Amino acid sequence: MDLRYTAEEVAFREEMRTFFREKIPADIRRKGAEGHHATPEEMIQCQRIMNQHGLATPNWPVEWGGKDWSPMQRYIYTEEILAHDVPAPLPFNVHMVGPVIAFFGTEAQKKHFLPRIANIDDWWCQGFSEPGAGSDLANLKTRAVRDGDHYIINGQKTWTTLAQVADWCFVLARTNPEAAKPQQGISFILVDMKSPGITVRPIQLVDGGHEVNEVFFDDVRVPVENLVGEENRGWDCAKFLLANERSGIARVGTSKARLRRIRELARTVQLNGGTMWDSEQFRHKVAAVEIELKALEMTQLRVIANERARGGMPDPASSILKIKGSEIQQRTSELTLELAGPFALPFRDPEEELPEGTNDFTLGFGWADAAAPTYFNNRKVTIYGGSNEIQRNIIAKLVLGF
Amino acid sequence: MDLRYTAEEVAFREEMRTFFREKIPADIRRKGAEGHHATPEEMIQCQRIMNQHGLATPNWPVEWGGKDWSPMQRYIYTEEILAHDVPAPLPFNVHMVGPVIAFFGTEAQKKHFLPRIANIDDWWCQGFSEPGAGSDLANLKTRAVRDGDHYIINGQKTWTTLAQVADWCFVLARTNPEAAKPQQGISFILVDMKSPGITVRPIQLVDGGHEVNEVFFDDVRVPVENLVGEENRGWDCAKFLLANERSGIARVGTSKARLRRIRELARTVQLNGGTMWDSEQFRHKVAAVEIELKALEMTQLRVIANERARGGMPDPASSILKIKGSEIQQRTSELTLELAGPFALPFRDPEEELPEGTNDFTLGFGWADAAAPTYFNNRKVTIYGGSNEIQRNIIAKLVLGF
Amino acid sequence: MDFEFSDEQRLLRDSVDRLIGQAYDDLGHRKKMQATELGFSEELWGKYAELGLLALPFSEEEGGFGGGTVETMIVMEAVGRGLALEPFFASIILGGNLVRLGASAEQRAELIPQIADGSLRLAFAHTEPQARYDLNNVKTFAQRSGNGWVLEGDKSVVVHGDSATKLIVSARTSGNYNDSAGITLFLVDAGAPGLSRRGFPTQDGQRGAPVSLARVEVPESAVIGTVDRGGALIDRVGDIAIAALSAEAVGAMAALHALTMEYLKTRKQFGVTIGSFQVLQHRAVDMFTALEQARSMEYFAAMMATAEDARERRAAISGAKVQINNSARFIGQSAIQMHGGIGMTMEYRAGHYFKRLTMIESTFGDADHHMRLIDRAGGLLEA
Amino acid sequence: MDFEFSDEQRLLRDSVDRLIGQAYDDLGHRKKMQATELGFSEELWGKYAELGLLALPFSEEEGGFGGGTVETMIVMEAVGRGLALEPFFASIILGGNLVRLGASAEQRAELIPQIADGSLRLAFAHTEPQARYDLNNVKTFAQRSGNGWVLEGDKSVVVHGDSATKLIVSARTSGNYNDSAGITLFLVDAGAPGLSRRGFPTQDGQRGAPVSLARVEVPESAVIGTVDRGGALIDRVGDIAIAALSAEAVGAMAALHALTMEYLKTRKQFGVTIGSFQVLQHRAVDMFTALEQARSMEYFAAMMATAEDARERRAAISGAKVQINNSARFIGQSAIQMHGGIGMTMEYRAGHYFKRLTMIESTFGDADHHMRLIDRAGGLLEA
Repeated sequence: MDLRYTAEEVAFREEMRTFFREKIPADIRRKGAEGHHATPEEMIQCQRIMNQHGLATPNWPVEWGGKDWSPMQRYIYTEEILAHDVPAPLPFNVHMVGPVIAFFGTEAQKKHFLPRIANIDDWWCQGFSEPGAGSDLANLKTRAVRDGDHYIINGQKTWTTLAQVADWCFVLARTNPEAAKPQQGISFILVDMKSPGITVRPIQLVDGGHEVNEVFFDDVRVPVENLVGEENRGWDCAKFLLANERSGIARVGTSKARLRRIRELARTVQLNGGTMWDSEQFRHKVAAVEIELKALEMTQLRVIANERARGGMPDPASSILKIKGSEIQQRTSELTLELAGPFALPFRDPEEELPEGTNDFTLGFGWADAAAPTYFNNRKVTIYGGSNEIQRNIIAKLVLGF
Repeated sequence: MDLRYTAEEVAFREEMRTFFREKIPADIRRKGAEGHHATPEEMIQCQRIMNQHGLATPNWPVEWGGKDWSPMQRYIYTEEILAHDVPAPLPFNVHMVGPVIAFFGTEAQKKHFLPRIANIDDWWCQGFSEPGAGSDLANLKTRAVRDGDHYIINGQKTWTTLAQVADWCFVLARTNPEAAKPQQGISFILVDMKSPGITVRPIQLVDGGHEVNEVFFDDVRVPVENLVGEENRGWDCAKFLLANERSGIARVGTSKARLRRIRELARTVQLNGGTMWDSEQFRHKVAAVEIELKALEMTQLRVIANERARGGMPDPASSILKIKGSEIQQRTSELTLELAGPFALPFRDPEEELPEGTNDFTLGFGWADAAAPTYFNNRKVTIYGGSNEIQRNIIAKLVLGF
Repeated sequence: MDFEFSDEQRLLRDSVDRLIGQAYDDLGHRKKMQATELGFSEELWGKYAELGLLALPFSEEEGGFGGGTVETMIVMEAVGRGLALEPFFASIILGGNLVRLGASAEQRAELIPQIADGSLRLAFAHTEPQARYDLNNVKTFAQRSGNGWVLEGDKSVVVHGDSATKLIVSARTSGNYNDSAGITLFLVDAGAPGLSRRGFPTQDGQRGAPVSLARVEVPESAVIGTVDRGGALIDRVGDIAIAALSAEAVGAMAALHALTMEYLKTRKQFGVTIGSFQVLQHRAVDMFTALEQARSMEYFAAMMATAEDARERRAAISGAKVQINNSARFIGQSAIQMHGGIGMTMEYRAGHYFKRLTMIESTFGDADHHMRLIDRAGGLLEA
Repeated sequence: MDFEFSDEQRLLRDSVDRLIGQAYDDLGHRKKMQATELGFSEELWGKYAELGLLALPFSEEEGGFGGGTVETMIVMEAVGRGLALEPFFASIILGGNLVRLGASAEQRAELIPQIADGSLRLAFAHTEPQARYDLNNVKTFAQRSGNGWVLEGDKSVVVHGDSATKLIVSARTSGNYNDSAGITLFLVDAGAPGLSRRGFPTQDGQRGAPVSLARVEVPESAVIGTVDRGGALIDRVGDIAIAALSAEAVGAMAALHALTMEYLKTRKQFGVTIGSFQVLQHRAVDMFTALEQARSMEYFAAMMATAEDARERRAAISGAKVQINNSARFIGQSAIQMHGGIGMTMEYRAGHYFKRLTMIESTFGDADHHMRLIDRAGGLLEA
């Protein structure tokens, strides 16, 4: 047992830090630090910089541009992205459809899609959730019917993130409605978003932003070569993808960056002639979150360090990462909101640029604009990817053996 | 809507306060304030004082020594008992077996038992819970078999409070094991604790005290005239009794008295050259409990004030009194424990009197002796009388309509 | 003690509920109103006037409704339930009570009829960037000049400040920036030269504006109350405002709880209604508990908002605000969590309640602020 | 970074577990040991010595076991799991480390063999009534007298102070009662004239004693470490002690969680095992989460207990103590609640774990105390 970073790990961390600080534009990182979303253009710009340096897809197989990193290196890479407010490589590309194609796809699919995915030449979105199938994904209703060399897709997806800018969508659709279990008879199909019959309808979220959509499929024709893996075995792809999605799920880096920011900002917010940071009450609240976050970071490190020793069997402690990580993330958004206090009230349309000279609207606190929207938006982190209630059900069953 | 006490209510409260302050021995009240249990002798002494003044059994029918008080008067009476650290009249006598006999009993039973119950000439204990029937009371196994003019009782009761000093026990026993539902076929029987075949075995609780017992019935013969109500209809008595038990269940007065005491004591506990009361952190914790308690007090008052208007239908808000009241009570015990800090460590056997001149053992804080035992003991308040989980099940079903 | 409404109070509740309920049942209509320049329905404002609501705080002798804190509670609960956008809180609760308690007989005679018929809308231009929740922290200053005063300073978040026809402006006429003494209130025309404001939408769909005062001249008769004594008036009205906000919050919480109950009983997953899951049932029970505790403190606030003992009133009102805030946060977050995705969208009422409740939390002081006030007042135990 | 135990560490864990497990599986036997004058089993103490546990902190060159913080963690987890009564913490963790880090070469040569073979049992007579959790708050004083010192003062809760054969006593030799500088440590024979003590049982079944020093004379050679510099030594050993207590707490929490899981899966009510209720399952999951978070901070404390950067060490160790305390309280209370009545009795292990965990909370500082220390150290973020 040796509980410190090795010299190699420290050097690697330094390398990552230097890269992100020097290569990713400072104004984009600053925007992230203030709680504002990066634009799609900015996200593409950052991912391409990383891709140029071979750092966009380290989790992929080496032959397709991945890195043979240790779990600890991957962890450090992810955390440093988050901690430096770098827009992360698009997860739909890099953590979802890319690995699925690399593992299940044909050689032709790999050659065509993977380089474009890595360089975000195609922007991907995820066609999984449906109005009646959220946490209960296997209950999905979207149909894909074989018609010669094509599938004809009909149905509706929802909560589709940034479908409005996406070029492609990976869709779970039912190809055999007669299958014995709901998980059987589902296929994983790649769909060009420019196909006729696709309608994207925005869903406005409580933060006022346009992040997710409903996507309607109305007799959408897709060539059969866009099937990934075997027909009716799409659930395998989905499970593989969901397992991949968990990496970095604790978002320790995000919460660290936020807490650091809260400490800085609190020194600028006036309170009783001093600042918020003079309030022991507030400092204790921040410290209480720091303690939980430090514990979570150690938990994350335990899981990673044990990964190889356990021969791929997941550490039971890994199951708490999502629950605790999402709770802490929400807590940091609450603290920022409390800090902003009355200045969180004004709403600024995220789609609108501020006219010149109206900075007074933000009442002197640019970051305060984002405090309430971030708090509202972050309610999602305990809902999506399997709500925290579902997570508890899973731990009860798989870890505690109920 | 008029949210203030009426002049009559204020006068009544004053009358109660004066009575408890002047008639109940100050040393007994002080002991209670410090968190120490009154002895059975002291409890008897106090109840007899109240009974002499007609104040031991106000909840009973007027003809049997009760008072025709309004719900608000009853509430004030109960709260003032708690707030003045007066040992309350024995609930097993006054709130349980007394009302059951007054409502279901024969004239002979009433005449014989009620005056003795009121004056605590007989000390009663409750024979309900069994090892396999706690929250699931109807599952009880103790049998009473008719044999001429007697029942022969066999079985085991548990969690029987102060059985070691009790003269009588009211027992739920199964008289018809063939009944269609478990609630049917149960009878409510009065048992003399001196009967041959009764064995009382103490259960030592985590606070080190001897408060509860197991009671074994081995061919115990009880005359049939000790049956209360109809044979096999004992569940009616039990339900009636449990409904009665709820009065004062929020224990607002207890929590108020404790918080008052915490405020006083905190000024005597040294911290960093000052006292604990100089710590804003600690004061805020106390105030946070005060807020919840004030809200609960108002909830209690709403329930009581609405009782007549609702024509006996319980106010839905009444259902939260047990949950919130027990949580607050536990919270006050935690605060006292935190206040005692390192001085809570020494254990003093509650059965042993301290030898003269060893007061230094208590390290100068007599009350600190009781801090940990009270905290340990108070874990029970969210368990007994239907655990808080059961309470939530009931509210979900009866109030929220799940 | 009596917690039942009188027949008149029941009548008031029913008519306000009907009015606001009809107007706001349709979220689409609400969105349309939000997008107008005023940010609310002027027509509906007229109907508030017809019902007498705009005259609520004023005595019947002065042509008012003669409502007390209980009537205020009844109306504000309906506002909360309905997610109403009209400036009832800004104009009537704040503006109206400042006039009622501060204005001279002459001023009242002039202003009350205009407030009551809806032609005059007030806003309270008070909070400044450095003040946070401290009601005595005022840097905007007023200097005597000839027969009147000149005002200079910046007010930050003035709720409904963009649509008000007159503003009540607090300014320092003596003392230090955070002294309770030395604050004076002035009635200022929204169109006064030197006064500028620019409306913005707020997170909860209402409107607000920063207000700048650059050498704004007002006559002596613009003073509301006594020169240098505005602080005490602001405190009193602040406490009435907190009681009113508590009622609005309870209205919103009760509606949100009911909405969540309905959702739990109809939404199916894994082949059963999600309300059949015990953890969701228990969370719904905890929401119910939080709601009832908040309601109790709403009543307590109504009872204590006009209490004379300043220490008791302070502790009581601040205690109510802490409970309301805690309950609002728990109920809001739980409702969104149990709704899942749909609760995150603007097409559904739950999210709107959540946002309004969140903003109520930071109106007239967050929980930490009021914990400090309770502490200074010596606690709530004997209140 | 590597969280796996080495083969030696695994061996240590297995043998300690076996030793303590066998001795304490039977609660009745534990109760008997409690009732003895020592309050623990001298025979078992001998077996600790045989295993080398009593030499744990000392280097191999000095005849010790050469254990570091990880080995300490392993032994203390077993102590926690087993509810062991022996004074391992008092005598070896506190006493042993004070000797290891403070004593002169001569003193070490004399004391270590006696500690290692179990013939010398130490206790740390430090805390005073006014000190609460402040390690620098010492009023007991020592004055030079001839070739030695005279000690005078009262120590309050000295854990295992009644059975120790020698006490390490802190006393003020200069400065104010709460200065870090000016504290000196002395090794005092338990039988020294003027020293009186009277044992009491503690809430968790162990033993403690107040210790009075009335003109107790000791020679110059009794000084442990440097005169006036005892404060820093106490701080260092205090941090090692907190890391050790964290491990004991994690051992107890893990055992209590396992016990609760077993109960949930076997106890029936309403015809089903109570573990089939979703709310109890989720609470068990939350206990598991609290346990894993505590374990992570146990490791963090082990890693940081000997860090050189005083600020980082302070924040880290205090952070660990807060997490341990919070987890201990949640797990302890939840375990009792889910057990129901049986958890409240002394005949069952759950209540004993609960009591020990509760007492660990207030040993070497409660959560509030450590929150203040973290705050003073500038937070835990960069630790």
